[in-house]
Amino acid sequence: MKLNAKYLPLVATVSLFVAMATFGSVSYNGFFSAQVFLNLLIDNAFLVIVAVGMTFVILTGGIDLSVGSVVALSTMVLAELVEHQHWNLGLAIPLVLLMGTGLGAFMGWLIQRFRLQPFIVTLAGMFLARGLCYVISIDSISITDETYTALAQTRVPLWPDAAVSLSAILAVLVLLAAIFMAHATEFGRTVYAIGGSEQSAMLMGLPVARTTVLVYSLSGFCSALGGVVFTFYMLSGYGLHAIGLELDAIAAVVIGGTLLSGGVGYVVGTLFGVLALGLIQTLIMFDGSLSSWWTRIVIGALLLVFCVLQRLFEVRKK
Amino acid sequence: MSKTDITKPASGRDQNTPVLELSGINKQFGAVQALQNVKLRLFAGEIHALMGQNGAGKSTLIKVLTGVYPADSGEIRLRGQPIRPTSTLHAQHLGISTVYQEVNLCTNLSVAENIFAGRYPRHGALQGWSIDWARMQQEAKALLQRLNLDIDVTQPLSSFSVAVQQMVAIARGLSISAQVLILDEPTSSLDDDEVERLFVVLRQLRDQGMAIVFVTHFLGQMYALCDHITVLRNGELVGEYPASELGQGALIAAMIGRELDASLGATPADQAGTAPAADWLTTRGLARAGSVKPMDLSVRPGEVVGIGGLLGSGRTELARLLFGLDRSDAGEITLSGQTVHMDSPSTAIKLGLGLCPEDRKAEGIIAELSVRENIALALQARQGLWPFISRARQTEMAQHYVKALGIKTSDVDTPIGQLSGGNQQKAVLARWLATQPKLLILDEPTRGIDIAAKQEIMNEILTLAKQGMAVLFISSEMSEVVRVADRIVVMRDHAKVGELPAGSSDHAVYALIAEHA
Amino acid sequence: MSTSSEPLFKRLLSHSLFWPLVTLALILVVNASLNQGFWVLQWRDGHLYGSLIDILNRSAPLMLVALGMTLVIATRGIDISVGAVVAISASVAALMIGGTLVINNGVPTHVSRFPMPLAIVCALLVALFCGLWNGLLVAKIGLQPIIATLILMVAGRGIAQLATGGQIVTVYYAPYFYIGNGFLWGLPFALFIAGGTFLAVHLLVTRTALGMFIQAIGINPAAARLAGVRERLITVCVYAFCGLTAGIAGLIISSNVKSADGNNAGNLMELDAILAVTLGGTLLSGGRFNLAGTMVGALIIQTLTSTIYSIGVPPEINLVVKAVVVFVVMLLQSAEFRRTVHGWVVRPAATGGAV
Amino acid sequence: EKKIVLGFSQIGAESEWRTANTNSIKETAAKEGIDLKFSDAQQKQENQIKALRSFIAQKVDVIAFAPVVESGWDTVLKEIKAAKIPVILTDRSVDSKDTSLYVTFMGSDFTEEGRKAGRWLVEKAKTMKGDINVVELQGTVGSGPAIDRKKGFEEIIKAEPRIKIIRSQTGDFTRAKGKEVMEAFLKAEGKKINVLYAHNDDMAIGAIQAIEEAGLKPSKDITIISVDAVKGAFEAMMAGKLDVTVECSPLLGPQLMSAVKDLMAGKTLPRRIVTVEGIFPMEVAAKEFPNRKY
Ligand SMILES: Nc1ncnc2c1ncn2[C@@H]1O[C@H](COP(=O)(O)OP(=O)(O)OP(=O)(O)O)[C@@H](O)[C@H]1O
Ligand SMILES: Nc1ncnc2c1ncn2[C@@H]1O[C@H](COP(=O)(O)OP(=O)(O)OP(=O)(O)O)[C@@H](O)[C@H]1O
Ligand SMILES: [Mg+2]
Ligand SMILES: [Mg+2]
Repeated sequence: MKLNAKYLPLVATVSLFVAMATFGSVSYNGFFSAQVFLNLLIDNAFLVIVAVGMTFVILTGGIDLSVGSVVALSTMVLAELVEHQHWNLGLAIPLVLLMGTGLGAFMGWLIQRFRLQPFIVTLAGMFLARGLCYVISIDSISITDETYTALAQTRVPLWPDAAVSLSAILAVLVLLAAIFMAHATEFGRTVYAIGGSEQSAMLMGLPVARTTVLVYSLSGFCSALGGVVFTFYMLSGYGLHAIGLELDAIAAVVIGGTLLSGGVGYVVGTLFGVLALGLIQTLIMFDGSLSSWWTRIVIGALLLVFCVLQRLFEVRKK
Repeated sequence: MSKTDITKPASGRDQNTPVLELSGINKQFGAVQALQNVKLRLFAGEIHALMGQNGAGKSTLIKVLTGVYPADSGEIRLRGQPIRPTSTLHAQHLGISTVYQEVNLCTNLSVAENIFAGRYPRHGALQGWSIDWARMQQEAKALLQRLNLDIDVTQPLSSFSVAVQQMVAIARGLSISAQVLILDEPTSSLDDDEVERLFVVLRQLRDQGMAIVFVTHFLGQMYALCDHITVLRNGELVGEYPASELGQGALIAAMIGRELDASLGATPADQAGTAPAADWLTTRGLARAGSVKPMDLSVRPGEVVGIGGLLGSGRTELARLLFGLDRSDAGEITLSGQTVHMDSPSTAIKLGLGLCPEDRKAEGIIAELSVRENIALALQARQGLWPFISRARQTEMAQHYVKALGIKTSDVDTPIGQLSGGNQQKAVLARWLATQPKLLILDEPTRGIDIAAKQEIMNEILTLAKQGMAVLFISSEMSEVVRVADRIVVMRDHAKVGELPAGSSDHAVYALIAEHA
Repeated sequence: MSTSSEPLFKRLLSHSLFWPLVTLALILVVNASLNQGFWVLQWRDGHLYGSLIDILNRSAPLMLVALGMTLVIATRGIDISVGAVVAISASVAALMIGGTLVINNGVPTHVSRFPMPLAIVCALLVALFCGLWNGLLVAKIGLQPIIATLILMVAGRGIAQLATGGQIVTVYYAPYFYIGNGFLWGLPFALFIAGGTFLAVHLLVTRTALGMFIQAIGINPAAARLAGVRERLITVCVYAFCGLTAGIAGLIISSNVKSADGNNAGNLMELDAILAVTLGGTLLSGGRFNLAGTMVGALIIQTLTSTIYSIGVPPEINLVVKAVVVFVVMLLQSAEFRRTVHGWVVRPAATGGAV
Repeated sequence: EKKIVLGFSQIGAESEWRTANTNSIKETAAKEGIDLKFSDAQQKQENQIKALRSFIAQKVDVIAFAPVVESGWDTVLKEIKAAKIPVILTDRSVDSKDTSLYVTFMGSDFTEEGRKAGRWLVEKAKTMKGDINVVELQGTVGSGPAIDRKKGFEEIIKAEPRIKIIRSQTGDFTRAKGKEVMEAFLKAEGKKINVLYAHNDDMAIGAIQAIEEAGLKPSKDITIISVDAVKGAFEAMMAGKLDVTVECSPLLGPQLMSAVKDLMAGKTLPRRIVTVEGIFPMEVAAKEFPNRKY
């Protein structure tokens, strides 16, 4: 089969995903049901959204460690506003999104203007956002607002005994928008160019500075949106929410076939990266016999198998 | 030769105001005074050559002019209006399109994108938000065909040789509709056909009234194309001359400040006397799918073997194969009889090979390391971690080559990335000379090097050859190949199509290539 | 405004350690000003005693890990598994030395399981192997460093817990405590380990070509390989070494608390280590690296931590404080930022002129 | 007849206490012949929710779980209810308004543990003169036990004005942090410290080392109170270095399994099943030590 070399990692990810799914379906009963696979999307909606933002950052050759904390902060602020200040959603949610975007923009500006290293700037951002959560409240705030809970529990039936949450749908929409942005807009292509070589991009007369700031803003926005989705998922705000989410997001992006060195990769891949991670967990849960430590070891092992196979797949095809 | 005084109008050209006028430009990098009170005048409908030795300040002037570096002082006028470009983007908006010296493109993007990045054709749909890929690729194809380059524009740029990348960069420069077009050594690794094609296009543009700045070290090309010449030396303006009134000798004198004796230190003829030694390296049916067809080749100590071919004929691939950068999947390499297994460059180096790569930016220089370290690297790598070549020894070595090859640098501890293109090339060459290999493979060794330096380098190489070093010489400049080679292996479509003896003309080479069409 | 002292001053400013040291000084001053007795050093039963000593002692493990990390980062890599490796080596050592508290008719007595040297060697070998594993995944299989090491980061703690059965293994074998609690010539012994390692690495990269090769690999792998540098071999070794340093850190930490906690030992250490490396002035993009800077970076972080504890910052704003400090430090060290500030200060004074 | 299938979602394995909790549940399940589907959430609520959903998909008979945090369970609990699967909460409750979402809650009351510690100190205070300066080693910021044990403790000591908390910092429930923080406290406050209240034994054990290295005598110079009553604490008490530890029993296995059996047998369970927990001062340590299981 003649397929363009640049699609290889993507193809690898997808086919491996299918392989794992088949394995699960044959080995565990109740695994092969539409709902189980839709749950992958429902349970990981927020991760999809966050990882999409992360994808753009990584495509520029940068990294954003703050996403997890920004998600937590968003849930916290949202819960505080809705639950204690009794704001209505129409106001609270845009504010939260604005906050996330602002934080991202700020970090992007620092990185771009003062030539600081993304890793460190966003690490500081991570501390900051997490810290602000506790400043609001160290305890968790659960959300009881009717409209909120109603929305959270709405299920859109696709076919008999298989339904998706609004969040899942939102995630898919975000994904589609991102795909369009990445592959068909000037902004998206500039992102790829910067990832290829920032200096060249500059000498080609591309708006490098603006794009860099925009990319981190976008990631901030996605994190905030992810946070909103997270509150719909958890119906609570909590400073300890989404700990280590940044690693999941990065892993998803990389498994999706994007290079951390930047410039190479696809947004769709990220979706499958997320689903693959979700699938690994689902497999372990269905197995249900693993002790806590074996759970960790097996996650690691599956991750290893996945990445190594993916790698061999590429090498073979090349 | 009459030097026109820039201050008072002389020839008819000077009545109308210049499109672009630079005056009193100064630029300093730390201790280095890269530009000192430089003037440049550019008129519509002329091709203006910017000449000077390596490190004279040509690229810097261009970068200042396009806002990459801010000038320390001086003024730039566009059609009489003072401007202060702050970035390439800004310069483009002002109507100045530039092709910088090193290939500055994104190799991860497709060829078409590299040409249209920042100026994508749009769909009518979605308020012109979305890019019209189909149209972009058509236009890219058309544009490249104008330079008779027929490649798949959807492929990432990384899958093509520097030469092709350079053509793409040029195509991009041409496609930006501008009143001023600047080309910094665009032809350094193109072969004669490509160059001729390019010139045709440039002449068309000139006749349409575009003002073009052209930098090259090939005097022939300069005379064939340019109307006026501005000469720089050590960052200072020597003068501006009509091309017609400045003979080659005079030009060289103006550039290097002295006469140059055009004789090679040693010529193939000299070696004719020496008894033919036994082959050192021989390949039998050496091949790699998609890059080199089965190849028989043999090189004797002290022999300079030239490799003739056109763009994409597989010369670089052959070099990579011999050096163990790519694994061969058929045939064998023997060194003085013993079959060897070239699995990596370090093996090759230990066995006494050296390869001065074609793409100095990607595979040659280690930008943030000093000139000293860059020169010592290969030798040290051959020795392994230990014994460590002491800093003193490194400096001594570096200084030797700085002198021998005339590398222009404030001192041997400057990061090599801060050297001018040509000087970087010399340093990379020095790295390999320092290892004193038995066989030195040179892929476009004189890329971007000025005539004076070329002499020095050729002499250096031929002297080493005299002392028994074998050389595999690859260059797009066929005349250069035929001049130094004892034997010319001619390649086409990644296969060997024949050999020619010393002293055969470059026409003979082209004829042989044409034969196997 | 050219004074005679300027050249020396300029050289000082441009020295790679200048800003890291300034940062460290600032934090120390803040700490000292907020709690008197910070500088106090007493001589107490055979060794120095005081906050400063604590800081030095506590920063030793971080220094070690950060040293390994520096080399990894210099080759354009990153190793986020160090925390897990710390846990593994700690567990192995604790398990092998173990020692259990047996009570025969009310008299508690301690016994060690394997001879201590053996235990230590094994722990370090395991750590070394972990590093080797990372190195092979990166250099031979060609996985991206962050994902390659993520695997061990996830699985590693599992392995550590598997070994300890999820229990905190307490060590009852006094000689072992010396590594993390003992004093030599009045100073913490751990500090000597860190210092020794630093010295060894420093010599290795300056007295052999290793430093040059590592930088070459980090700046331009393709060119380095073409110049004959065995870049894969070196990469593997560098990761292996990083594993080793993490292993040593694991020993110090477990010895310090006289127990090994498979789940918490070295938790989030990777972040602190990377932070230390960058605060020390090494770029994460690889290439030029600064070992001494890394040591200072580790000191900065530890000083900050104990400052937070000792000046009584309420726990819920620990992170905010840490974040603010990191932001400030970053900006301090950014030449670009300093230039800008200088611009703001000078502009009012400056009159027209193309600058 | 087929085995009862119990889906249990554990928080993680963040401490010895947790491990003991897990072991107790696994062992009794095996003993009682109940088919246990165990899932470790690695301290993440989202993982627990995923686990619960997978239990629904696997159509288990009973679901039990130890919530990472009290809030945010309504959605998934409603789904479980819809699937007609009874839910049992262990060692921490949830704050759902709709109490029909779970059958019963068994486990310790962290706030009560805090109170017990407080009461012990207030008693002890009678024997001490002058101001009583307490330093507190909190658990992980924001975690349930940390918040409640602090709350309960403060609630009681309010009664005794001489008792003041002069320092409070998090030690993340770990020995290493506990020791590090205590070191800093000792340097900053020196001899002023009379009492240490640690939210768990591990931090206390770490702190004890710090105190000794500072040349002070734990429990002589500084009275030490902690929570959990793990083996390590008893060893410390026998060595006369820890004054008292409040029990927080992880051994929920037997209770849980009998509850599950009763459920399947159609019996109705009490809304709240309290676990009997003691408080062990130094004096009883030696006697108690042999029959500690964790
Ligand atoms: N970024 C830089 N930092 C420091 N010095 C520089 C920098 N760029 C150029 N220089 C110095 O300025 C001088 C002029 O360099 P420039 O690249 O303009 O020469 P050039 O005329 O383009 O030479 P070539 O023909 O080799 O391209 C050289 O001595 C070079 O060392
Ligand atoms: N003119 C061309 N037309 C199409 N493809 C080309 C052309 N030149 C190079 N390529 C592509 O770039 C690859 C690398 O070219 P290669 O290195 O073999 O060229 P070369 O023989 O080294 O020529 P030169 O060294 O003069 O650039 C070729 O395999 C081919 O796919
Ligand atoms: Mg130049
Ligand atoms: Mg070539």
